[in-house]
Amino acid sequence: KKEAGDVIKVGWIGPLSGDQAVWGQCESNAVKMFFEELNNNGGLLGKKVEVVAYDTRGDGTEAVNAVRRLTSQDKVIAIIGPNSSGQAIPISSILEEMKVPDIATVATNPKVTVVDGKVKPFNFRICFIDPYQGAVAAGYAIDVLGFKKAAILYDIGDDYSQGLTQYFEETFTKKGGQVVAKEGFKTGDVDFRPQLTKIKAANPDIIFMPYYYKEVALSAKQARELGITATLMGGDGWPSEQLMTMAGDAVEGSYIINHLDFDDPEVQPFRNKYKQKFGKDSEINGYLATDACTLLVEAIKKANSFEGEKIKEALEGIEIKGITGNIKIGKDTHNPENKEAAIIKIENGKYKFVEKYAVK
Amino acid sequence: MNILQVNGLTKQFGGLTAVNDVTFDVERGSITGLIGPNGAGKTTIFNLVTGVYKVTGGKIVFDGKEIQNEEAFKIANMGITRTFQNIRLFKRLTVYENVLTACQYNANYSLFEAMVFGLVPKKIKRNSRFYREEKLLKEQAEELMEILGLQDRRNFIANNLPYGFQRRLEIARALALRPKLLLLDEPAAGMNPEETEKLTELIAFIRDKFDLSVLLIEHHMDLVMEICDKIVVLNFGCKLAEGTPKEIQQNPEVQKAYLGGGNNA
Amino acid sequence: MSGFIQQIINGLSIGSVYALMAVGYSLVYSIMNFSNFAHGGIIMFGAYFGFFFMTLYKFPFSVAFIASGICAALMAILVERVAYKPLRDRRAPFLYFIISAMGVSIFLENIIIATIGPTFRTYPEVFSAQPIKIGNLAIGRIDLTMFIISAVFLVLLIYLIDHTKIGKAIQATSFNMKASALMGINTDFIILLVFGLGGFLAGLAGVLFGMKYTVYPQIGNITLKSFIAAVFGGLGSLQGAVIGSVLLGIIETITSGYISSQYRDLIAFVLLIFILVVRPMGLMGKVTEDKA
Amino acid sequence: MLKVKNLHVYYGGIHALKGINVEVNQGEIVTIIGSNGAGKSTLLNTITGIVKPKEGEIFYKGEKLSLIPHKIVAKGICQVPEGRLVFANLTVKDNLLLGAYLRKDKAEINKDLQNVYEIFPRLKEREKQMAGTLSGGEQQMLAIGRALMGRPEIMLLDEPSLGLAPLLVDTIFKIILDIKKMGKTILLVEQNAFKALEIADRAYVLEQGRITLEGGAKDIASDPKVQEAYLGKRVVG
Amino acid sequence: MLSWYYLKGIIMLAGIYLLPVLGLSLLTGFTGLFSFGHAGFMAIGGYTTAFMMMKLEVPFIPAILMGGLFAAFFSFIIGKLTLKLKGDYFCIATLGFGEAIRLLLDNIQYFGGARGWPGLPLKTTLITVIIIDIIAVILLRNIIRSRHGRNMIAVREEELASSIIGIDTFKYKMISLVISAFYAGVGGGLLGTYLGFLQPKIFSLTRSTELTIIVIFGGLGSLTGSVVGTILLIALPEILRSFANWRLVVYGVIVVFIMIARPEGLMGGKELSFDVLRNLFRKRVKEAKAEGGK
Ligand SMILES: Nc1ncnc2c1ncn2[C@@H]1O[C@H](COP(=O)(O)OP(=O)(O)OP(=O)(O)O)[C@@H](O)[C@H]1O
Ligand SMILES: Nc1ncnc2c1ncn2[C@@H]1O[C@H](COP(=O)(O)OP(=O)(O)OP(=O)(O)O)[C@@H](O)[C@H]1O
Ligand SMILES: CC(C)C[C@H](N)C(=O)O
Ligand SMILES: [Mg+2]
Ligand SMILES: [Mg+2]
Repeated sequence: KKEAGDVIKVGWIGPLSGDQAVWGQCESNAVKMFFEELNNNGGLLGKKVEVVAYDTRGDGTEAVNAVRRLTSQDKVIAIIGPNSSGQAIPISSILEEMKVPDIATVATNPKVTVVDGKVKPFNFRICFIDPYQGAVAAGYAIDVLGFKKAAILYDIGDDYSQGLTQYFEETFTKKGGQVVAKEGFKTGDVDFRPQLTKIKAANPDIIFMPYYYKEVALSAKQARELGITATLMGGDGWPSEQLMTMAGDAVEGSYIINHLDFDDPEVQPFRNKYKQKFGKDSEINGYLATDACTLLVEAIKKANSFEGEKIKEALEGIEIKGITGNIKIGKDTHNPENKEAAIIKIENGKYKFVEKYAVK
Repeated sequence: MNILQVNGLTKQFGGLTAVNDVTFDVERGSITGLIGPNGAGKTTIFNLVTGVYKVTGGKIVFDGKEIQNEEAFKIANMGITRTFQNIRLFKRLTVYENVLTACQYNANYSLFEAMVFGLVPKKIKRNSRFYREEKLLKEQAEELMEILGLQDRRNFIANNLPYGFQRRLEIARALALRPKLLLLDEPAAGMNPEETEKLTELIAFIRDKFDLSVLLIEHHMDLVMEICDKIVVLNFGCKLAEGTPKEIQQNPEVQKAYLGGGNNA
Repeated sequence: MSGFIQQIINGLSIGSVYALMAVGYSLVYSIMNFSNFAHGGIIMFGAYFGFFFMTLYKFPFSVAFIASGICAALMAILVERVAYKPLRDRRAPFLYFIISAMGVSIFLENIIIATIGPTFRTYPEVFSAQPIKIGNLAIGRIDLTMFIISAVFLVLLIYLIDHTKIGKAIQATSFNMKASALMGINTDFIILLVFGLGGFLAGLAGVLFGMKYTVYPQIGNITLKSFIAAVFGGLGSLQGAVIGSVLLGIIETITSGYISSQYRDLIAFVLLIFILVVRPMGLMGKVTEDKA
Repeated sequence: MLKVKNLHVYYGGIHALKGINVEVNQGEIVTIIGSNGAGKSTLLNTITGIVKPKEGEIFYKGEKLSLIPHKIVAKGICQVPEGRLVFANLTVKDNLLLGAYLRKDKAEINKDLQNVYEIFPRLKEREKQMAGTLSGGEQQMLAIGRALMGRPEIMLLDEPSLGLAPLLVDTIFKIILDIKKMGKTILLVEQNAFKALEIADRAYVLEQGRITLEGGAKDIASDPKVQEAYLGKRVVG
Repeated sequence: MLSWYYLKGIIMLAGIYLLPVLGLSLLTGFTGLFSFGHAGFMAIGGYTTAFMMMKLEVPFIPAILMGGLFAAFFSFIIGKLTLKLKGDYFCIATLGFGEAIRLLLDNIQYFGGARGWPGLPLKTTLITVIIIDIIAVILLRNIIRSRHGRNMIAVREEELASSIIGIDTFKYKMISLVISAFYAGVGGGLLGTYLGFLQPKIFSLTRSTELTIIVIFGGLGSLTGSVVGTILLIALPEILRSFANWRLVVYGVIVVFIMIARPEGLMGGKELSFDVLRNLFRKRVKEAKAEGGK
């Protein structure tokens, strides 16, 4: 191939600007850190890896342009990212055309990898999918915690939030629970009191809040101000070192469905390295992006080739041990299969690992 | 036969009665003057006749049809148009574009025709209504500019024209509609006596050439007295007098309220 | 019933956030006759100023509050000089100002993202987070503060505009700069004054917003709502801006609480259209017949 | 008192004033006559700083004038602009008070206000009306009244009689003479050249951006060329 | 240097965005109405096209035309209600409309809600885009150079004066709005079948404002400006791609800079036509000859 000498390129796309920049910047940092270290340790199959990172503003059309550029101009061998389904879905036709595999970090919509029962050959992902996470949350709430009346507050304009809501509601009602209130807000809102006042009137045992930590902190605080005492529960949009500083007591006692246990010794090297290098804590995306890199590197080693199609084949069915747990990519789904969720409880302002849980 | 009849026309702004029960008519083919002190309600009457304001009371009959409270553009299309005292040109367009735009009244081709025939070979285009009418409009615009002496400044942006020329352009634009009744609001304002005289001739010429009737507001008495067949005098919104220029000039009430010693006539 | 009253309180609380932003926005509108979309960016900077003054420099709240207002005012003036004055000098139509303002707002938001980063920040606690409780009802302390500050500034500004010479000069300048200059009005100064005042209010709004919620680069987007509220109330009318804001807040909460939170904005929008159809100049806007 | 020296003004490519020299002495009425587009308004606008000259200088009381309108006004130069430019969204009274924007003497301002109301009783009646809804002539009265409120030392009048009823035209010219009697100086642009020349001390004829004639008002008025071009064939009165 | 594959993508995207920009150019540049809701019309067009193709199996071209028509229909209703409003009031109404459409789509699970609608047929090709663009430009040019276009400009310049020369101002605003919505709708349809995916998020307020920025950037009242503006402003973020997180900072600066350096936009009311080019060329030749003669 055309790679200049002994350098190969890996692409990354995601939001470096715009309202999702928090996640994108963390991912791009993690990816760069990963390959820097890899290069220092002798590279990959004898070659150095260069990371080409492009901003998408979190926008689908921009993602398409970025991927076109990565695949044709920069001739990357594979792409890590993006961080949302809205970006991951439209790029698949280009990946197919250019035969470059992509591992999405937190694009959780099932349709990123499978549409109408057909798997998209070059799209992979490292995260759980919405139905799984929604079901885990609902299952844990009703089966383990024994709550029967749930309320949901969700972001109407957000795909992730809508996905979790749907599957939480389905599982929860199937298991005999009752969703007593389901209220929506719009991306960018900061005041949730009207919805919470209504939720309060419905008197739920638990409030499911499937969205990101900024809104979580605000809505949790406002809920407590209004005198709501119900337990709060959320998904992988929650875990962040920032949540606690922002929300304080308001999230005390809440449950989170997470990819990993932050205190797991296996997680510490990355966690510390990141903090040391960038002066702040990594978001959850950093962990997943790192695992995506590991996955890619293992696949390349397994394929012993930099050719897209070979890497793609190697990815199918590959098994690795990442920081977010054991990952096995399903051949027909391109998703990590049977990835167990970590149940985390917030206690004394700390994330406390409770157990690994898979819904029955 | 009267082209315009105004009957008991009244307009109030809040508590202020700007036009109070005014009745007069404009004979077909005549030039009628509408004079009166500042704030007498002259411009307001124009605004009522052209549909810019809604009337409070009374009737306006044009060519046998009641038109009070019709929409402005409908009244214009029936054949009444005007110039504005506070000039309202299409400021950023050229003189030519101002006139050409106003000529639109004389064309009928549809939007669809415009879309289809706009850019096709001349051979096909030539037989289309679009082509014929556009050509006609352009000729009309040229002719109007010629009549009003605007040819030299055809490519001037209207806003940059000297005051006097802006007034002429207003007249040209109004004439583009081939109106049956033309309302002129102080057309000579900002013109010197020489120019005013030319304008006097022009108005008479226009009346004959375009076969229209004119209702005219003016404070230049030489102009009014020279060309008006009849004059209506307003004062504080009410009609004060009506008659031939001679009668008006000699009317003591008009002298007292408006002319002041008569040395302007 | 207590639920209903709580919802009204919620509405007032949201409304006063909109109001604080809308007043400054409307002030600039009333003189420049264009929607200053950079206002949101200034508010966001105000929030960051306050945050850093309090955390990095450990200013006491009151000092940080006023200092942020002043910094934001200077920034607004800078924006005026850089992005609007050249246009003004060329007598450009208002559309160009709007685009320039959008450019500024894109710039402001992203300069923060690119330099100090996109993460969210939380103010140290100044007002107790514990709301004032009256029976079953909860009223936030910051809400109350915001409400009072908007009201006070509204009264001050209305006094300034309607009852002082400077106010008349502001109105005159807004209508016709050339004629105002001929009256001996230093129109340049008037414009700076208005932007300064607008910016000062934006700074205060930013700090209060940051304290009530949090600080992040997209705060400016909230101004969209106050923009809508200002239009709703009648553009250029300060009273209208406040009334529009409070009403919008209440409409939003009532819709969320009693009709549907999912379709809240849709319903608010339909209502907005309805009101504009009935009153095309907004609630408090003056209806003037076009004098020909 | 006011001295315009070799003034050149361009609007883009249009050379509107081509080297104008005009002088106005203390206590004089000087009139400028010329047909549409001659550049009369341009000259006045340049003096008050609204239009920037490309070349040339303007001296006021021997001092070179700056180009910033509000500073010029502060020196006591005031213009009644063409097209009136009243503040449409303000009341009649507010318009008048803005005329006195730079003055601080409350009592005197009030006296002048009453004085203006005396000259134009119509304005008193319409004190609270929005200026934009006034009739054309009423707006013209307002524009003149507003200028009077500034108590300028020199007034630049751009067609003050425009749109006024004949009775009022007489009044206006009387007022101009009254102002002169108060020791003020006036630069008058008028289409009604006959009247203007009647009250003026000196006059300039402006044609296509150039001064073609200047001299005592009486001389100019009797110049046959001027009579033909600007006074109309039938000299009335 | 630049790979064709990548370039093709940018050209296609620019070509797609050109349609809503042209529509908006007619509305804002020629009729003087400001809209912040055109992304909403794009959304309607996109979803209608997708619905036609996926659920009713309508062929591609009729489907995008239906998308345009449906957007036009919506604009007609909105116009009926709001075209009487002036300036910013109308602008707010369109802004609200755009947001409302997005909210509605977020809630309609039949179309995938906020999670979007993947798997749309990838029908948009470079050739289709270019052909549609050319047709769109020609039609618009024809409108503008006709009495109908002049009437729109008159409405923009001075509404009252337009009505007294017999122009039904409401009708012309409506025509302009409907045509511009149609263009936006077709653009939305093409975008959907280019991405193979639709999501309400794509049609955000930012998109609407971007369209407006392009129109004004290119120059109000100039179709050439709209075309040039679209190409430049769609390409600009690509050119700036290597600036990473400074990208939008630079973008903002450039927008402000162009506005203050050339407030009338790139083309400012001027059109580049073959006549102009020819004249320019002739003038050059003449000048050259004159020079040579000396
Ligand atoms: N929209 C309005 N609101 C309030 N008053 C108005 C309005 N329009 C006109 N007026 C008042 O109605 C009266 C008549 O005004 P109009 O413009 O008809 O006078 P006019 O006869 O044309 O005077 P001029 O010769 O000075 O132009 C005036 O006193 C004016 O102030
Ligand atoms: N803003 C402008 N842009 C371009 N040209 C202008 C502008 N203003 C005036 N002109 C031109 O400058 C010349 C002088 O205009 P000016 O208005 O000074 O004339 P005037 O003597 O006052 O005429 P009038 O008696 O009609 O008021 C005219 O040819 C006019 O077209
Ligand atoms: C109203 C929107 C078009 C602009 C918004 N206020 C912003 O600052 O981005
Ligand atoms: Mg009048
Ligand atoms: Mg003049």
